[in-house]
Amino acid sequence: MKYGYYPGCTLHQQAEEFDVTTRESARALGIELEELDSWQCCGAVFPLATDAVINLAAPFRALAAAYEAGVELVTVCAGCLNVLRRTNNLVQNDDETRDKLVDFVEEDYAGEGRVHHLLELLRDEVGFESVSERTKRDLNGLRIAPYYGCLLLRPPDEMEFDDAEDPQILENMLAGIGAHPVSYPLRMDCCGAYLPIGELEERRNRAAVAVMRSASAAGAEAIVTSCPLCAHNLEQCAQDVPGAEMLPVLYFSQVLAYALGLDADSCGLEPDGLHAGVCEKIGIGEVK
Amino acid sequence: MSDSWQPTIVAFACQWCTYAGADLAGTSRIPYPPSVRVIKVPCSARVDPSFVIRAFQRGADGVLVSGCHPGDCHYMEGNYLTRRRFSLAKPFMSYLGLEPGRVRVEWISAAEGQRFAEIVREMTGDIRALGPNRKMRERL
Amino acid sequence: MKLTRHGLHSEMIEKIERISGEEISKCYQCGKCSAGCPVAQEMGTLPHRVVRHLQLGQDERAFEAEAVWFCTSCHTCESRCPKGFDLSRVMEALRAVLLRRGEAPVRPEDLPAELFAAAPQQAIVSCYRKYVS
Amino acid sequence: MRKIGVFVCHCGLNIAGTVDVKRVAERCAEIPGVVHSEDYSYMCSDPGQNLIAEAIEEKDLEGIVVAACSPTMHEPTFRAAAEAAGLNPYQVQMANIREQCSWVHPDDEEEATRKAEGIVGAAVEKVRRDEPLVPHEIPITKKAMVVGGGITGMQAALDIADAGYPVILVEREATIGGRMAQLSETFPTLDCASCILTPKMAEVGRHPLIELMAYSEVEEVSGSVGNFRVRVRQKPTYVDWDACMGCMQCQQQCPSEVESEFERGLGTKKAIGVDFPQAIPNRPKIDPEHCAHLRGDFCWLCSRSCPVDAIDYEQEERIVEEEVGAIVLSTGYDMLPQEVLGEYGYGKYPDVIDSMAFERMKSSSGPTGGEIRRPSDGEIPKEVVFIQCAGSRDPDKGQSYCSKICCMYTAKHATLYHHSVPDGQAYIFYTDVRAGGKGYEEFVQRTVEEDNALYLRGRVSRVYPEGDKILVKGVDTLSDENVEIHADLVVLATAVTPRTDAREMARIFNVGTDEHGFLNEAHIKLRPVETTTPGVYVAGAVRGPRDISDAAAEASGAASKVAMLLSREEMETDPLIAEVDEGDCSGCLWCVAACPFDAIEEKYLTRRVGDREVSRRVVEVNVGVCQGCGACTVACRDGAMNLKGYKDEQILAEVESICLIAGSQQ
Repeated sequence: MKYGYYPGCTLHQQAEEFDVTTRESARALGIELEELDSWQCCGAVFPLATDAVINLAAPFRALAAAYEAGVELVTVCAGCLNVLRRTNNLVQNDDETRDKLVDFVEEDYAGEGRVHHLLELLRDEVGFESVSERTKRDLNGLRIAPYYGCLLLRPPDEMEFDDAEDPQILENMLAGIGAHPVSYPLRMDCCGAYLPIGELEERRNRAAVAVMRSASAAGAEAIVTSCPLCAHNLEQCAQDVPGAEMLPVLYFSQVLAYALGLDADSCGLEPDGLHAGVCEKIGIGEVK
Repeated sequence: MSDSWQPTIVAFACQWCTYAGADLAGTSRIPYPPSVRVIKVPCSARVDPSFVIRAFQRGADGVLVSGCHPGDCHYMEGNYLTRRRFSLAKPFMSYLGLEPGRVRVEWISAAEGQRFAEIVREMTGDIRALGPNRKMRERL
Repeated sequence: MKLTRHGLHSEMIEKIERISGEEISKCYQCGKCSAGCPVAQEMGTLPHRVVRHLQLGQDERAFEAEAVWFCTSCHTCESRCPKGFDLSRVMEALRAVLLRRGEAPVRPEDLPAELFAAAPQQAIVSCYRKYVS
Repeated sequence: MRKIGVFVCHCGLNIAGTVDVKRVAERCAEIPGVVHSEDYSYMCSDPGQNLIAEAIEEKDLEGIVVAACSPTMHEPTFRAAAEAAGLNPYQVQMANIREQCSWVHPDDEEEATRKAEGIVGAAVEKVRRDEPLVPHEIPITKKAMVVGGGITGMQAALDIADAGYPVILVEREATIGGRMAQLSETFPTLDCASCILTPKMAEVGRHPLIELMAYSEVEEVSGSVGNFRVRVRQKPTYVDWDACMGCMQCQQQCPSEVESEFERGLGTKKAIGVDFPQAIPNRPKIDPEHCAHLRGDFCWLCSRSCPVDAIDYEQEERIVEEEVGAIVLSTGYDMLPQEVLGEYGYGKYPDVIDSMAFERMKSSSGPTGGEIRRPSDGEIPKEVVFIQCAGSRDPDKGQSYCSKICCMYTAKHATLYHHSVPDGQAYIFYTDVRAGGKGYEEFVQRTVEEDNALYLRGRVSRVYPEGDKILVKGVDTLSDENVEIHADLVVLATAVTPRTDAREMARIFNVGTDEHGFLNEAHIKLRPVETTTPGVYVAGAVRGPRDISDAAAEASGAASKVAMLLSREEMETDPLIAEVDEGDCSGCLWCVAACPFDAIEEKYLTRRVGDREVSRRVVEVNVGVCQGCGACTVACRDGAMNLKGYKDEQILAEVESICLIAGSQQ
């Protein structure tokens, strides 16, 4: 089945490995992703003020364009998913806001489209068992701490992504590709990343440090996430967390693509750098 | 029409809620125009739409049908029947050429004396603006 | 603290309710939001207390709270709130009023360029969204 | 034309101060058929009533209108006065010229007087068409049924039986006792629950007037007050209870051990046996889901061990029909599944338990023999956190209401914990402490002052394991500090909920429910144990959360209502009910659909035409069930259905009179 792919700005810049491995994983699993023609940045943050309609224009435009093109949207960036899905809900349920957006963007769209996260497609359309059957490499029981953060899960009644207090989707995916998902209590806690750049910097890391330590204490060898902001923030921990407790941070698609047969280099795995431990454990290079 | 003209409003009031609410307006001494005449019925579900038509035929200027709030009916679901019946009856009255403002279906509880008085005040004002019912009144 | 009916129902409180879409009186101060807030330790004023200031008509006390800027809109509070009160929206409304008054604590353009160079786009856009619009 | 009398009351100046009562009386005298019309200062006084009686007797009045206050005030007074004077009490109408006239139009005497004339005129037209009515008398089945055998149902059954009436007590489980049988001690006296419950259970078991139908459920109810017919389904126990002597050899021999719901997951039970040793009736049942034999395996151990050969694997359910005059519903409550509050980790972490599990733990006959031990490793917990409002006052994920009992049982738990583990610390997170009840506040104070419980005002947001402890992240809003406690055991004060099948039961007994599913009383303040269906009463937690004291009081209240009903030989029913003219009825059954009480039934009339029988469908109103709402009258397309006292012609006559008088006044 063909989907409209919405990479989001970060995947086209700092998080290229997230983009590449997403496309490769989808291809390997028979999901056709076609990038939307001229998407704009979703705005990164869903506006919570009821009068901030202007901030909804960009996501509305992307949603309308996908609908016009006759495709359902797929994204992997937690921020994009959050903004697109909540905008779509709002357009569906709030006539006043919809009318304003229709006037402003000059696209007639009433929320008929759908927005998927790639993981949801794997769970609901492809099936994790089928993913498991198509793996080409053994992850050798690599102990991975799945990190959800906020944007995928909350608000639960709007995101409907997974159980907000006990999500399982990343765990099931990881188990399916031969990794060992590690359970740790802070996997749904906020990393503090929306305390962005600025004078508050010295204090913002504490939330991320707590997450990193929680994963590390549970015996994980790596963290995976679906959010570039989380990834950035967790990597910033390096300055505050002793080396032994600092885990490499990967996008879920990196381990997925690797298990599906993509080479380590294309997956953005660095055997000589940050990911040395991981690479050693999974024996980079051997394909079944 | 002058302000002194007193329209005649026939009010069908269920004995558990609205009739008691009208009594409460009395015991609380809340004044309202003397336009309304209350007919006590056990339940608003006892009110046949034909009673309403008869009132207009005989010269009433307005009709109020009132019972307990939905969910509070003494007979459990009588007021739901009223709601359904009058959702059909009201368009029928307009079809007969009657101004919609002359018929009101309201839920007034035994605790809402103030609300009873307010609704009578409102209806009286609205009907004064419409003038006497000449359309359906039979020449007697 | 002196309370008056005008203070309790001030225009500012109404404005915050309007922008946030939340009724301030809905909160019954159980504190579950504060108990679960991942950045509570940074907030100075705990989140439930910010709402309490608003309930008492002390909007300036709410505006002064560092919590307003430290809130990460993570929605943990809302997802566990027994009343379904969306505190993130109230915090955003407070920020919106301050921004519209021109009272941002940080001006992104004053920040050192190297911070931006290292950060992902998502962080840069978020930064502008929080401190500018 | 019927002779009508009109009596206009001054009510001192309450009416006469605004309404020209003399003019009203004079105008009414002009209405055709009104042969007597007078006014008097206080009609409700003895002299006033005498005036009425004299006029009725002297002028042979066939209907009277008393123009005075609201009928809710004095209609019974004037009806009784009329009846004493020989007039049928249903030929009395009140014209409300006080509450609905003089009191609301104080500033316009002319308009108020005109309105009063209209009101009295309409009442005259109505009373002219009032037929003399006689209440129906129906015989009463002098037997009651109590549904639900917890403390409430037991108390109600005992009170009714002690009043001398036979009672059938229907219990869904295999033993009576209900929730109270699960409890350890009771607040505020710390009486042992079993010590006060089990003697009562035994009393129920041996009371000659109480018939116990355990392991049974009501399927269907028909009939009406005084004469209900109830179909009860007796579920198969696979044990012949008449033959069984209760030796429980079978329970000892049974090899299938399963988790016990009674023990709240902390203990096990056998596939055959009783939930607890003091069960009444003291008879085992087989749980077919877990019995090896019934699941097709090769096992006859219980059957072989039974000395009286009472095991009957072939037993089937039985339907029993009973006739009773009154019914008490006391089916109690359920508890909110704590899994809905995912942040507390109930079900995931063994050391997060709910309040009922704590009760079982503290119970001397419970799975730990009364010792408080962590489920995970059996250690004695030294730091215990109690979380109140776990799903209560939580419209978002739980129940919007306060569960009422948790403040007290949590204080009790903390006290009991301190007694068991004197060097341990109890922490209680609360929203508000609600301790309204005799001795309750004092109990809570003792829990704080003598039993060292630390009350923390605020909620907990998250609970998760850290090492071998459980980290509790809460807040103390009094100090404005977040609180972290590394606990050994966490106890959730579970919200009380309606029984999951409460709405279905409400439907069977034709009783209303509130938005949550608790059964509705007829009036929340003044008729707390009655329902809108006469003869069906409610008591205890089936109405909403309440503690044992309140439940027992309601049980006795309901029992006294039942005894009042059953003490009469016959029962009078209100004659203002629906009546069908069989000649006009076309048998379309629209009225049946409109009736909220299932009071209308179809029947067939047969008559001979020539040499063959012709049968025709009509309807019949059950006079014991009809409540007189009149919904059927409006639904009737043939004009065959009418409501006595509110007939179409009466209401239309009122309408016409009002319009006519108003028109003539313009």
